[in-house]
Amino acid sequence: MSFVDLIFLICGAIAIFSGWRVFCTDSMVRASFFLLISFIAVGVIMLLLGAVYLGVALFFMMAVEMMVMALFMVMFMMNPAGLNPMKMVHQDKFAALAGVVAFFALSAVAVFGDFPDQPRPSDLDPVVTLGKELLGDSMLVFESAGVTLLATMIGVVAMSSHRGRYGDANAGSRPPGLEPGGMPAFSGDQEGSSGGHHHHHH
Amino acid sequence: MAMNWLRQLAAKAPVPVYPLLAGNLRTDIQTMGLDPRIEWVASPRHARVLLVAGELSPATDRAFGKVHDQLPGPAASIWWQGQPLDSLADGATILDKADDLGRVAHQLQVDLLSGKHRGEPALCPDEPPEPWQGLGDIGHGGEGMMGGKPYGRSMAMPTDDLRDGLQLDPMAFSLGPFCSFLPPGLEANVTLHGDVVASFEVCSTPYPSLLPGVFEKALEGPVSITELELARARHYLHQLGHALWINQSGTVAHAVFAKARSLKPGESLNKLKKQLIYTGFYRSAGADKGVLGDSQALMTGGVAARACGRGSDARVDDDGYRSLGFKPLVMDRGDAAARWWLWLEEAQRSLQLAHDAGPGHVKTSNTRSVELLRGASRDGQLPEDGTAMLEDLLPGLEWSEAMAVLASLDLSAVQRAGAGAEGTL
Amino acid sequence: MTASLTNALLVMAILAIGVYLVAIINRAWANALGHSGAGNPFTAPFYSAASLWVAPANTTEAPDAMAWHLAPVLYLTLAAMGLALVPWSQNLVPVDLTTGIVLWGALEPLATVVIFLHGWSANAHLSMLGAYRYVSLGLSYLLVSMFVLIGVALPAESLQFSAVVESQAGLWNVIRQPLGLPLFLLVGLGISFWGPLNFADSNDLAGGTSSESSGRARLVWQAGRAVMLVAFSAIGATAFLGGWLGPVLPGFVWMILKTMVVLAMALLLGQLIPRFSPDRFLTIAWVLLLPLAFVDLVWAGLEALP
Amino acid sequence: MELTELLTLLIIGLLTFAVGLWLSGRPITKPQYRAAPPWPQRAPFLGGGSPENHAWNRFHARYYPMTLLLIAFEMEMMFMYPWAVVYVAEGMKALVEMGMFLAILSVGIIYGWREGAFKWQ
Repeated sequence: MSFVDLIFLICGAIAIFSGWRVFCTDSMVRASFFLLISFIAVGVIMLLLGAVYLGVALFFMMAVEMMVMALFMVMFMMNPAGLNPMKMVHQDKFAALAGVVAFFALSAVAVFGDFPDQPRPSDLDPVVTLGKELLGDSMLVFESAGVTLLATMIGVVAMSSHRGRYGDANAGSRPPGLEPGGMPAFSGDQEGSSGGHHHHHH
Repeated sequence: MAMNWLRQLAAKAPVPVYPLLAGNLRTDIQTMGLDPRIEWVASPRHARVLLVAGELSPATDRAFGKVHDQLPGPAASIWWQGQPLDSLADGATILDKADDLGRVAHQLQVDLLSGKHRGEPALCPDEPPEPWQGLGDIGHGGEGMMGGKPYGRSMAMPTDDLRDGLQLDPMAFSLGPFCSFLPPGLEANVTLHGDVVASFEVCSTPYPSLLPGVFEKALEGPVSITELELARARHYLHQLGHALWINQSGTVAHAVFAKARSLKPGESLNKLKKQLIYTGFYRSAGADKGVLGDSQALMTGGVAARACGRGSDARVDDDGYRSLGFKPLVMDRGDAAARWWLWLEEAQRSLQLAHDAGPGHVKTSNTRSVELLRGASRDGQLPEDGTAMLEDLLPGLEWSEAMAVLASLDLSAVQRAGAGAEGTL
Repeated sequence: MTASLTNALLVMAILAIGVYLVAIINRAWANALGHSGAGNPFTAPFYSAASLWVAPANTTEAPDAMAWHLAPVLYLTLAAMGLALVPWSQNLVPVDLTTGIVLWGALEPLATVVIFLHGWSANAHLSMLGAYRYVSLGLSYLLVSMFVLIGVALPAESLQFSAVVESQAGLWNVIRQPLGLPLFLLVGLGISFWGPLNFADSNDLAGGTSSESSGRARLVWQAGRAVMLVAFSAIGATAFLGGWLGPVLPGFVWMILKTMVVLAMALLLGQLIPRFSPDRFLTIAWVLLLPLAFVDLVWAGLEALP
Repeated sequence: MELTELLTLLIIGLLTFAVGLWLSGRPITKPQYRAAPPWPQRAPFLGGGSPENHAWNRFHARYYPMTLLLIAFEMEMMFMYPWAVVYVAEGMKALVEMGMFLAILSVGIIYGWREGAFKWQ
């Protein structure tokens, strides 16, 4: 067994173990960061595969994303640190079944799939190739990704920002009616501060 | 007792001391911190020695016990200007002269490190904050996900938010009276939504500030304007230094305290002035916050009022000052930065007045109306405590802005040194 | 394998020296600015470190034990990995990764995660406030840092730090892309939460994320901050001041000198400039610094066009 | 080649981690641990005050719209790095393309700014 194999096995074990811990820990913050560890281990495996750019990019993408996920977990979840015991999984039997099926399906692909086996040409620089691709055939895809991201940004701001074009969210903002033009779904107190935002997540 | 080499090295470090102020002694503490053998720390966790400055009152015993026990042991206390608690009186280290602090603290550090001093006993009982109400072995919660007292503390329940139409879990705690970032003695119940202050309820007012001797005399009869103004300049520089420290400019603050220790009449503060402008101090955290309303400005008086454009300065009623061509300094912005700015301007002008008055030549003439360090005395009436306005001023501010605004206001009552006996002490 | 070990040991040595250097320069600046208590810059760091070493440890009522213990260690580790990317001379590059710039970009958000964990895991109010406040900063300077570093990658046609140095043989990036270094300096103060960007461990929170820790855990935390600042300075010197390039003196001497210049600048700014308000900095970072970083990138791009 | 560099990085990481663990000493953070400091020492520091509840609660991070914007923006960095490498080779075309891409995203930033997404909510 070569050194690379050893690292691969260790990282694979870390990825699976921390992925499993995500569902066992009570704390939302811990769960997010266990997921981060899992992704980092996968990133290292990508490095071993020679995908240096993708592996490293996975680190920074996932670090930011898991940080934000942890923030939102703490913002929305009651008992975010798991001070009171709770069950982190729903429909666990179905999920376990789906997991097993997915595992075997992917394993089947891995075992029976017909993979090309020619080695990477030694002078190929994946980052350069990727860059050329972005400026070549995939330019349209690339630019439309920009438009998609813009739509995401606008949607995010429109939904989450407190101060909008029509003034503060709490000044006159009401939940929408159940039917167009109908009464607000929740007729709360006069300040319009809705009390209906209990988050029954677990 | 023998120490290993690491402890010998550690003994040479400046002693990390947490200053616990049981009186309005921040100015003295700041001067004492110039001693290179000690170093003030912001949290008792970082301290080896506790300096208890002032006379503890029975009302704060519990709070004192909490802070005292939070020093990782073995730790010891030094008592200055006050009697040790009975339970700690045995072998207590008492400081007679402020200048001795470095030596005494250093000796204490050596004793603690060598094991000669075993540390002080804890004052609070060694038990969890609240009885564990739990089901599991380690005190896991009560019923449901939110109830109970997991690990000995209750969990927050949602309340309406200050700004959003959301319901949020408030973060509620009481602060003080021994916080290094609050005025000494101020105790408050604070509720935060996120890091924004949702409510700030003052539970006990800061310790009254005692008039320096020369102001005491100015209320009795004519005193030298030079002396009076030097004391004033010193005071404002110390206030400014504290604001700098809160805003993470500890080194500059230290230099300001060092300057304040040896002020000379006519000295120029231009270098400091320029430095603060160019480094953006007047645009730092909270600088544009804490604008006082009219009644708040009048209540606070002094610099805070003049920073809002309320040009009352009792010195215009004094012939001595009038002969020096005195005119009050007024600004109209009224925010924290305006008060910081005016502190420095006042200090500069006081130094100028001290110079113009010459040593002992020009004296004050009016004893009925004297401009004190905060506000004015009118017919023997001294400024009263104004911390109640914080309840209106701080909510809605982000934490660091709120702390900066607090550091721009001097709201404690003013007391004459002799009046301490019938005061709160 | 042997080469790897030698390089690793070299980085460890630089790490140790770096911590000492930060302490020396910081104290020297404090002395210069009129701080009477800073002590002898050369001996005082040892005393302070020993004092922290022998100080007893602390814990809180119900901490996230593992995260609290590991956060300072992980921060130090991230800082060391950043330091490893620095090319000290043409032949002395501990880790000459073809995607070094991307890895540095990954270390920044990972550091944010670790700093957040450090403040969060104590389950104490003031330290947690510091942690949340820091995240607003950590996520704001990230883009600025990435844009600025991509700017230096343009003329180099590579994401490798050694290639970035070689691309500056004609003219240093500090002149070609004048906006880069000032923007990057702010990033450095942010990532080690120093001075004006010390949102995590500030005085108005009684020490913020470290307000509950003492002793050796705090020593590691402070050392991590120092190493992070050194790593940042060395990367700054590499990316903008031409790294090992320079006449007469050997390459690594130039590199050390340039690193010290950036480090000294960062430390001076740290002592002089008061802390921003987090609210204000958020706006500044996105509305002022990010567009400036765009300008820097376009500038770099136009300049690099053949 | 690359794997050697990564190995060095791994060694450096592990070595620093080990040194850091040794420096930071024995963990005493577990409540069950016998040498844990007494309870009063472990209470959260509030200058003599006391908390009403655990610090670990739902926490309203006031800058949350910014984090969402960042995630959207950060996706774009994935494209920037490969672009930077081929920039000089591709010349003007690369500049125009990335300029267009950035311009599109800048609209998002400007919109966010206008709606106050970069303020404490």
